Amino acid sequence: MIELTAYNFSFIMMTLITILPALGIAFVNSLMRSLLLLILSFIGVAGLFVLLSADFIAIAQLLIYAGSISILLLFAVMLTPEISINNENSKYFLLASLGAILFLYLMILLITIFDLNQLTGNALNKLDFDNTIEQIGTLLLGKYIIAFELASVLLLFALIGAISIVRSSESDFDVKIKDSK
Amino acid sequence: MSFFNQVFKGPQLAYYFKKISIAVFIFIVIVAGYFFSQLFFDLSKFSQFIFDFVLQRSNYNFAYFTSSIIGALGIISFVGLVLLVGSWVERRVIAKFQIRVGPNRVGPFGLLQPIADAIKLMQKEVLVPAIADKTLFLIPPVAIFLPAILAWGPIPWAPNMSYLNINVGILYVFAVSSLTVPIIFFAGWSSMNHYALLGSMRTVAMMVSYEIPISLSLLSVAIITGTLNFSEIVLWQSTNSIWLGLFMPFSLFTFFFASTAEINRTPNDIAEAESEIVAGYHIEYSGMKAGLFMAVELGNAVLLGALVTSLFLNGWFLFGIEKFVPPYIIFIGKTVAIYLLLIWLRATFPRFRLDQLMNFAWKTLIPVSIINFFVIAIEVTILNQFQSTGILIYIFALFNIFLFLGLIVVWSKIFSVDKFQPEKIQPKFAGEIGGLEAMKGVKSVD
Amino acid sequence: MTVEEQYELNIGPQHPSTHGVFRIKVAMNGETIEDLDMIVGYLHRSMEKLSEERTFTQNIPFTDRADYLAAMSNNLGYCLAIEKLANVIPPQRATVLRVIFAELQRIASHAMANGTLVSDAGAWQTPLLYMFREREKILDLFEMTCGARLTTNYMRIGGVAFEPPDEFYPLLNELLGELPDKVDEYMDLLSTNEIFIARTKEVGIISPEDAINASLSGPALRGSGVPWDLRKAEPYCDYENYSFDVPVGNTGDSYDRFMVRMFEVKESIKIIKQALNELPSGMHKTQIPLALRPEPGQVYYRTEGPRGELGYFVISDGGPAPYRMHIRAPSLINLSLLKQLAVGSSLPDAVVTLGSIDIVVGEIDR
Amino acid sequence: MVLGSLQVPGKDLSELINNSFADTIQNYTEDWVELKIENYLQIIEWMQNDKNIDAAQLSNLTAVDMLDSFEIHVHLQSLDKQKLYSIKVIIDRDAPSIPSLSNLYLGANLQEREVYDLFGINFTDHPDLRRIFLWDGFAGHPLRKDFLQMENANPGLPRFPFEEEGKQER
Repeated sequence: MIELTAYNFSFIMMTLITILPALGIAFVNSLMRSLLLLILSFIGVAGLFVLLSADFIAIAQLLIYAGSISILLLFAVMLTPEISINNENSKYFLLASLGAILFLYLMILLITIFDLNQLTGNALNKLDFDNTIEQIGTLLLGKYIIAFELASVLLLFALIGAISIVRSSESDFDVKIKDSK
Repeated sequence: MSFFNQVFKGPQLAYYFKKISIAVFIFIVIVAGYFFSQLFFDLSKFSQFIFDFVLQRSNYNFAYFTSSIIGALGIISFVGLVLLVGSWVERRVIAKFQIRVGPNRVGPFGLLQPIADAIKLMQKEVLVPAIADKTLFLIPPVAIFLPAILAWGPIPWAPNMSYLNINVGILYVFAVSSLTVPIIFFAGWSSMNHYALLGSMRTVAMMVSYEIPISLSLLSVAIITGTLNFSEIVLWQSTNSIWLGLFMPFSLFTFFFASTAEINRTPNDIAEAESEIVAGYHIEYSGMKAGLFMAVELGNAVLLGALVTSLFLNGWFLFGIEKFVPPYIIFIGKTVAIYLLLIWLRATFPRFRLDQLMNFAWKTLIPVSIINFFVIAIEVTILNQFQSTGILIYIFALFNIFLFLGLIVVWSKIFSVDKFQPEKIQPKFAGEIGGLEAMKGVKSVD
Repeated sequence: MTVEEQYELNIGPQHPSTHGVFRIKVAMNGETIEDLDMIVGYLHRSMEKLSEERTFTQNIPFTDRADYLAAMSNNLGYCLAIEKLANVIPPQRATVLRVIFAELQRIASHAMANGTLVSDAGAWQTPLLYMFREREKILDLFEMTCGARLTTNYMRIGGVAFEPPDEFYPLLNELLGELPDKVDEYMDLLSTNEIFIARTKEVGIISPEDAINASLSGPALRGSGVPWDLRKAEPYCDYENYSFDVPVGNTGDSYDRFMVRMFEVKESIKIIKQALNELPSGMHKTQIPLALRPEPGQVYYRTEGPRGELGYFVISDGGPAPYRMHIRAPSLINLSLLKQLAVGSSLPDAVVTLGSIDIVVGEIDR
Repeated sequence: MVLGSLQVPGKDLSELINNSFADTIQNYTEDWVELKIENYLQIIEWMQNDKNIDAAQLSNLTAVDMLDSFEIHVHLQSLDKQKLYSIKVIIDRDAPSIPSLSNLYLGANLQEREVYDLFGINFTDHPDLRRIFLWDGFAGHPLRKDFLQMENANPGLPRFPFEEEGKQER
């Protein structure tokens, strides 16, 4: 059985903060409420990253997912038609729950097959935050420079694509706030 | 006074007695303050004491846990104190600006007014609009306290006096404060009120826009100091004996201005523009729920002061005075100075329009920030070639100040601000009375 | 509730920038106003009907309550109209006193109008309270003279109600001494303020043609550049004897209306100084019958109130009460262009435009 | 007689109008010129556009209840010429109706709504003829002299459209 050290206790707490809201997202009817739960779940994930002594990634998780992606989703929800904001009794309920069970089975399978400690190395029990940013920086601009640059090029294309999509249908999004001088 | 008059048989003596007693009192305060400051010069020894005290009776984990809880309680109670005193300060100072008296009835100088307000607000009924989503409506006033308090963690009050002395300090504050956006949005959305929705939309638009200049200015701080840790940034400024605010005035300006937009302070308080959308996202909140929103805004203003102090104003250092006065006093003093500046702005300026602020963010702040960032990056590269920064850093500082002024001139030319020069838009005097015909006869004011 | 949908927003009846119980129902798309409907009448007291039941003198207090920020001017307009109707000639001293009080009231009213305009533009009440400082002093003078600050009921048919007390004149001179400096202070604080210019310049532009066609008057008309002032065009109270200028704006935007008011305050100070210099001695009131019964006839008498052309249309049938009294309310008629100005602009601009037109709801609804 | 210093005497104005529109003046005094209702809109449009008269601004528009008829009083003014023209039209009291000036003068819009609200005079071709001060469904028109003698008139009674019929009590 798991030994109840401070570390394990925090881990269990963070897992609960991640998983319970995640379940809530699936079962709550109101889209807005599930969005709130999603943000909570993101915060839990950030906590898990801290326990993995990945402080930079934890902060990035907070910044990007909890702070920014949630805004994106908020706008997506705002743009959905009013009928589907309270999505009660979806007709795909059975199918979706079947898929969820399959996914759960797959995850359990994966966890039992692989030795997790082997994957994560020794960092698990050693909360050591020294030089994480420097290491990430060195790796990003050293070993993984090509992937990093490719990602930035991809983002650039995404940006241009988004702009071109918006411009082509300019008449639909005609915002008439008067341009200042 | 009548007591003095009876004792000394004359108004003159009583007057001098009063003067002398005030002088004696000030002297006592100074002496007591000196001993006090010597005793409490380094607060870290108290936390060390607590840690050791618990460690002797228990294990390391428990001692660590206990001292961190006590530290957290210290931060929370400090924030609470800031909210109470801050609201009093704000109301009194703004009253002085507006030739009023301000709160002066409850307690000495009205000092207990915030407490009285809080008690009154708490007595009020919890009103929820009939069509509002009740759960979502009641969560935001409480949840918005979370980022407001968490962000105080890595603030370096003094050497060895930072609750969260983490390597990613700047990023942490940035990330935590970005959590307010969805919370404000939920507050506005769940109120089911058009004004509230407009307010939260404006908030989101502003925050999304102004996070970019903020991050650019913080990035320039990070590249020159080579760290994201607040204490190290303060120490860097001290070892190179220059305030970062002087070295890169534009970053300071960007950070300050964009932050006022993020925390809804005048002149950028469009999210709760009183004359337009009444109270913005918290229009439907009443009683203590509205009070909590107000308190968080006030706390954020003070937090902005602390951030500017530690990032740009050399934290707890002040020309060697930090050797005699406890450093955290200096830090708090600088913070209060920035807070007073915010109050001054609030008392003086009208409000920008939403589109003006957006234009300013996207057409001015972001491009100029990028230019500024590249200039600073080049300067940092040059500085890194030398062992000690020496005189070069002052030259660069001077250059940056002129760059700042030059950019202002260039951007004002680009947007042709000078067509609104006050002398060009003054009214004229009518030559003769009449209608459209007589309009030709107007003469200038002289 | 999606983003691109047109939705309805009720500005008022209780809203910080409607200056009273005034309601504007706007259809908004995002931040843009697409349609506007003005709903007034929350303060309707049917003054015109009530005045048919009261004698000519008893109607004076109603005029206080029409434009409660410029009671003196409204008193004056009404009394002049009735004097014209009944052929009453006020003594010379009363005429000069009337000019002094009407111009003081204009300063007080313009201070209020400009202060609230700056408040609408978002300044957190500081300029408003600064302008209240001067307004308070003027209201103190009113209180000293007639016992009331807001609803003065000071003018009478055939003169003024009371002689100002002796301490009135030193206080007035002191006020006149410091007022120009204060006006310059506000100019420094506001008219050269970058943000204030950005908020009001080129916002709510009224072309002179539109202004004339829509019956605008007062600073709203002069802000558009039309040099029309009834004190010059149709002088009453011997205004032709005073030398003063009529400030007019350049482009007709909110900023111009603001500045025209500021300059009018300076001109009013000039007028008061001249009036004080030539204040004759003598009676402050002529005797009129208790129940004044003018000859049957009609009069339409206009004065230049702080908000514009304040007309009183009175018909007498020979009885002690007017057969019909109509107040030509500048606040209501200046709103004629509100819809054209607001549609297509954003909410903050509409608020500033409304503030710069300077309405008083008591006068709109009467 | 009573005249403002800008006001054009009725005689002069009637001559001016007679020169262009013969036989349209019903009556005139020093104070006003009374027009026939058929020519009312036409003459005012002419006055607005005529260079000599130049009635660019509508100063005032109001109505008077003369017990057997309604009078509409219109005051037009020329800013450049510095003149004020006073015009009167007498209309039938049973079915009061008069052409609207709103299409000539923007400033007539609200004033005509006010007259419609308080007198019940119908302005034909008015773009937006609704009650302005009182709510829809208010019984009667208060500025009529017989307002208090009307059937079912309960002045001062708070009867808003959304209130149910049976509930209202004094």
